[in-house]
Amino acid sequence: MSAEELKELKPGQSPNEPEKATLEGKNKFLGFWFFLGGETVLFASLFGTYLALKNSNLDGPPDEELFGLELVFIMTMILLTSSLTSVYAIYHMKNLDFKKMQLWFGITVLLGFAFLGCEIYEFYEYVHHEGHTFTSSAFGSAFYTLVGFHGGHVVFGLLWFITLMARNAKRGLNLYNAPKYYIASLYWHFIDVVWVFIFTVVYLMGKVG
Amino acid sequence: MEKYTNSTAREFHKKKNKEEMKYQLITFALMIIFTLISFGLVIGDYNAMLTVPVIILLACVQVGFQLYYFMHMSHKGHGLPALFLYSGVFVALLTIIAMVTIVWW
Amino acid sequence: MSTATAQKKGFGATLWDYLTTVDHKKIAILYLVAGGFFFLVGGIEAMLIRIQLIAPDNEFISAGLYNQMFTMHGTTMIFLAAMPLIFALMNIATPLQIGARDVAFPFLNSLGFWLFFFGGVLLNLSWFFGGAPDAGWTAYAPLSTTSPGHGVDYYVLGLQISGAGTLIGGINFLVTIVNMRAPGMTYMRMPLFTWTVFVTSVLILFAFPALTVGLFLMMFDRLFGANFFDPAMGGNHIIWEHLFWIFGHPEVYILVLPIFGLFSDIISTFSKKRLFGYSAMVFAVVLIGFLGFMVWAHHMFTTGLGPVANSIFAIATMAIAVPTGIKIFNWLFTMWGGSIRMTVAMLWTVAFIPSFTLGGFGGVMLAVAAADYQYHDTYFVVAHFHYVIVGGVVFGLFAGVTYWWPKMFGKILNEKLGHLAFWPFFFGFHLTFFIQHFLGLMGMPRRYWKFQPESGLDLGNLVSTIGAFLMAIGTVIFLINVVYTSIKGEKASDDPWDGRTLEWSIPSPPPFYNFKQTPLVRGLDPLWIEKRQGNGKMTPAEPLGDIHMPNNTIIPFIMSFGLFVSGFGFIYQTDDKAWLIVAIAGMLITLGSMFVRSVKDDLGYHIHKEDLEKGAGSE
Amino acid sequence: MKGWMGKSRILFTLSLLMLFLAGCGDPQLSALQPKGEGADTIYDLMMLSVIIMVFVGVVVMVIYFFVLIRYRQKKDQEDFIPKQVEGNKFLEFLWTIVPIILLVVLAVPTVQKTFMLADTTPPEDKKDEAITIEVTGKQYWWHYNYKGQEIQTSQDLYIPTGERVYLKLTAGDVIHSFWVPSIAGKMDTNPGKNENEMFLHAYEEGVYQGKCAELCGPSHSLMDFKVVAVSNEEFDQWVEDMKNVNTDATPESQSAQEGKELFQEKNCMACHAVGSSPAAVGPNLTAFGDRDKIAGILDNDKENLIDWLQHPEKIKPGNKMTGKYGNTDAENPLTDEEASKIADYLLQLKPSEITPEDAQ
Ligand code: HEA
Ligand code: HEA
Ligand SMILES: [Cu+2]
Repeated sequence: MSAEELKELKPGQSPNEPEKATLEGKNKFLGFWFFLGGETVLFASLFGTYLALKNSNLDGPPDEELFGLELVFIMTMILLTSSLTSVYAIYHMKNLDFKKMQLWFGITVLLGFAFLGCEIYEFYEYVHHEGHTFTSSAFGSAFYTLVGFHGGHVVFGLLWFITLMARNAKRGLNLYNAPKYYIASLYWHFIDVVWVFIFTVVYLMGKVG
Repeated sequence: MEKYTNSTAREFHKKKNKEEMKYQLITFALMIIFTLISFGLVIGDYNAMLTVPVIILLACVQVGFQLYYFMHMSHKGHGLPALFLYSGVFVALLTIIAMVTIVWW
Repeated sequence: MSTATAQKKGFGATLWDYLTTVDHKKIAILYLVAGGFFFLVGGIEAMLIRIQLIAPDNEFISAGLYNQMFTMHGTTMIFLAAMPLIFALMNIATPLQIGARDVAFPFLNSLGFWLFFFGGVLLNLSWFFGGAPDAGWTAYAPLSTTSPGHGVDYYVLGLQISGAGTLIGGINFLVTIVNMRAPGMTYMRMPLFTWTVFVTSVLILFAFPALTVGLFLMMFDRLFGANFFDPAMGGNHIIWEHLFWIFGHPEVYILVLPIFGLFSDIISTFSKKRLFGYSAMVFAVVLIGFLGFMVWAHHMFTTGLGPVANSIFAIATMAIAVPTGIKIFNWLFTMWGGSIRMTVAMLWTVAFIPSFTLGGFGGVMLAVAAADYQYHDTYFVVAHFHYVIVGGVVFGLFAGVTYWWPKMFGKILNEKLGHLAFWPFFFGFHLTFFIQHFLGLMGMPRRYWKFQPESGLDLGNLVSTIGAFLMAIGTVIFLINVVYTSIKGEKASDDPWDGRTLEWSIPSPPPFYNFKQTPLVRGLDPLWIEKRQGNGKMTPAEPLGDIHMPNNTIIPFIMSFGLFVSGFGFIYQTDDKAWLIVAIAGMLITLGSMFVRSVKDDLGYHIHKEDLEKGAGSE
Repeated sequence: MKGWMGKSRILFTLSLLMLFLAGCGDPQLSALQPKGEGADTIYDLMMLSVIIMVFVGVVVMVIYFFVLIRYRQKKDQEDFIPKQVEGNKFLEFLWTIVPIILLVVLAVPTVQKTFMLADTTPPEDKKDEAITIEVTGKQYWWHYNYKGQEIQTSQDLYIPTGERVYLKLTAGDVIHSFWVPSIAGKMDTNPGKNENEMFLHAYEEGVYQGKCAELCGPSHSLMDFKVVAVSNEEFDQWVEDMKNVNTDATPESQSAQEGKELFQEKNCMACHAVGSSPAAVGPNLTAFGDRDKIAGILDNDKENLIDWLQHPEKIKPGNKMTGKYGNTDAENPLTDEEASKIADYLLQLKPSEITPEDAQ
């Protein structure tokens, strides 16, 4: 097998699910899903901590005063869209259209950066204009840790996509890298899943009080 | 699993993929709508007792869409991923319930 | 890169071989050696504890040192001794029992080991750099968050790093068991050890993230000024208690379940009978795993959660006695009507049954929430958990190591010396811990540096200490046995115990590719079936062909080393921000090696059919 | 190997012997000799669980020894292949259902008693007389505030016998746990806003030993305290005395007078109070002369007190008094004379006629 895995996949003589065509691919696929199961608990622990501490703002602004929904809405739209674009990328992967796949992943990455930019801007505002910092209260610590962990995941996802795209730019899709692209996109969707709960539980519920 | 498919079969799969892509788009549209509803409910400042459960429900449905369509959990061969994800959700729920109910001060 | 050639290599080459290996059998040896080392360290700490408590008002070690001693004893024993030793057994046996050539992710297997190892080393270096952690292995805040010095920082970072290794290992075994089973090896034909490894890995997957988060929060509090656990800043220390025990309780079943599985295999082998009630046993393991997530607050009965929560968790806890009882009785009835051979492995197993049962009884008594108001944080608890952990897990490790030693090293541990090691350890164990139940009830809290004279606690403590010395003697004899065996031990056949499972169908030690041809499994206890109904050999499921093998690599080592370095940086940046450079440098080493790993194709290599026919790699 | 049975028997007798020799410990400390409502209730639960455990244990051990003796491989039967039994539905059902029943038997009183012990509000008709005490754990001593009574003391907790005394528990620094084994179970004291509750109900008079049961630092094992249970009349007398403490009273002896001045000079007042006053850095010293122990662990006599004043760190490592005045080697230490005077002052602080001796 092995060396064969590096041959570029050609229409007409390739498996339908290139991501799961080799044993390594199958292992990666399953292992990554298991990992996501663990991540669920990880984020749940952070959400739980946040919920337990969200009213401990001391002298700092409480959540309903702090949060503005415009930016969060924009961020949500960006991230949701990036989820769709990575679906497109995988769609093209399944059709063995490498160029289009790279293109859509490229768009995904750009959206990811846009999201990250917004988040940094948001944090900057909180710290410099609202006096809401990591160390100002337990609420501050919990907020930045939860949202920051998500942000950290975004950063890692971006690095991952970029490395993959750069490494494989010249050689096209093959059985060796198809699983890698596939699980990277799973990861990206998962980040989106977490965000759905963040905007609901942290921002919207924060606003409602 | 058949390993290599000839070009007609490939065409067939292409078609199927395309069809699926249509569902993905619908899914996406629904997700956007749910998000809009959620934000709308909060901005509209309705009763909190009502808003909170509704937006949580919407979030859950939306996440379900992500999982089943975007992440293909509806496809076959995803039995174990689903089992493990739900086990994770189970532990996650226990954790969150504990944190919001018995950490009380 | 085969075992055969390794034996002829010089020291440097062998070392390099072990640093870079991705072979599950060698990784098992690494886990065994490192875990064994930490067991001795933890054991010496235990001896110092017991010496301090030999008499009332003793001044053998100082108060601060005593707190460090039991903190490190507990932490070392649980995370750096028991878990890795279990991983050693998981590594050696799981792939062989399911007829696989290796685990699903050999690279990650190696990474898991090195992360554990460097985490453990980091933690233990605290002894030399200004003092070890001193807030108990449970590290309750705010004592831990306000503990002066860097001890608790070492705890946080050391466990974070080694915990990541464990999590990776867990996922690896899950995928291995799901995807790598030989043809015919259905789930309900898997040996019980494999089943328990599976369930244990599930527990690892879902329990460790809670610890990860808890440790992060504590790290932020201690190192970066966060306020999660500081009541004055709106924080809440109960969050730590929950996170720790949401992890901590499943953790104790992570320790004991593989041991249950191993005992099932051993009892059935040495009774020459198939396991009584196999499906019930599997069901019980799954049930224990499931219930294990719903009982954590039984460690917090006196925290003040209120009677409703206490009652719920009390009942959930008691429920675990049922599946555990199912296992005890099924073991007894496996032996019933059998033909029991009292080898050393079986001896430890047989000794385990009453010891663990007693420990379990202690557990159920603790689960009586109201009564726990008396037991909690006393030596009654110490007695309970040493009964289940030493009488269960440590006995199991001795049994398992003895049982699989021939498979790992090709030699049988001397049986006579084995018996000699067993008896002092067994007596010492009961002597040490049985009396502690009463010490607790007589009013001796745990984590006590000193007890007052005239409290009626002298004699019990003295007896307990004497017992600990007997355990030490047993351990030393075991070590002598290891040395003796490696010099003079008798060579093991492929199947020294008249085994029933696949690992005994291949040479001892196995060739580096394990199975020349993947075996075809025809039922539960596949080798036994072939011995009774076939020609005593496994039928291959595939024609002889090329075997694909992964390449050795140093990257896991470097990656873990990077985190180790950056751990130091994080710890000391509170004193001087310049240390942040070290933290970043370490991170860069790790990220850099991850980068190398992802851009460099690693396709492995093939052993050719012709070489296999010539017998490459086998002895 | 042959002596397996024999060895086990030795083990059994040995442990029985050990128990006999150890007795049941100090009667004022042991949970096995309950002298209060909580401890008593719990003792009953313990016994119930022990009975169940012994029953199951006997069943397990009977099967165990039978199997081991009966089914050991015989010398000439090395080739014997036992029947490969798959299982037995009836047996498996049996050992599932019987433990369930036993556990239900255990669970019902567990829940009952858990709720009973959590009942920490005084009954309606006794609301006014009920005694409520706020307990604060601090490194490494205990503070008590008798609510509505203007009495705050440290270390020795005076309670009347024959009624429930309600405690509200918190901590001033890290978590501690308040435990008086012979009267009641323990309850954690948490720092921060949360408060735990429990009650003490001593049946008879006595000086009961209390322990801190949650790791709280180096001197965790030395954070002892006493519960002094006295008759109702004696308790009323004690309350009366404590309410009328004259903190300005001039000590009788010359040396105690000088001690009082030194006490102020050396700034002891910064951390300690004499007279009812909230938990400070160090324990309240109002009734120091009546204390059962110094620092929770030393017999209350002058020699020990001088030793304590001069070497607190040696006696109670990590305590908050170390370094606050001349008691470390580096600074000019409290001279023997100074220490002796302060001791004289402290030891004559005996505001009440009711002392631990009355509780015997
Ligand atoms: C391998 C490790 C291990 C195992 C297997 C167990 C098993 C059990 N444990 Fe234990 N436990 C620990 C390790 C373990 N524990 C540790 C390390 C601590 C302390 C941590 C710390 O604070 O530092 C602890 C503490 C601990 C506490 C908290 C005590 C306190 O701090 O106040 C409790 C309370 O409920 C408890 C309960 C139980 C129960 C009910 C079981 C059950 O699973 C036992 C089930 C087994 C049996 C019951 C025996 C066999 C069954 C039968 C023969 C059937 C019939 C039986 C009956 C009907 C009773 N354990
Ligand atoms: C896997 C877990 C494990 C194991 C195996 C053990 C094993 C032992 N433990 Fe402990 N223990 C814990 C986990 C474990 N423990 C935990 C979690 C705690 C709680 C910590 C806390 O409160 O935070 C604890 C606490 C604890 C205490 C309570 C301390 C206190 O509360 O103040 C005591 C006291 O007796 C004790 C004793 C022992 C003894 C005598 C052994 C013996 O079985 C040890 C036997 C081994 C040896 C004796 C080794 C012999 C080694 C040699 C002879 C060296 C030879 C050397 C060379 C050749 C170089 N342990
Ligand atoms: Cu537990």
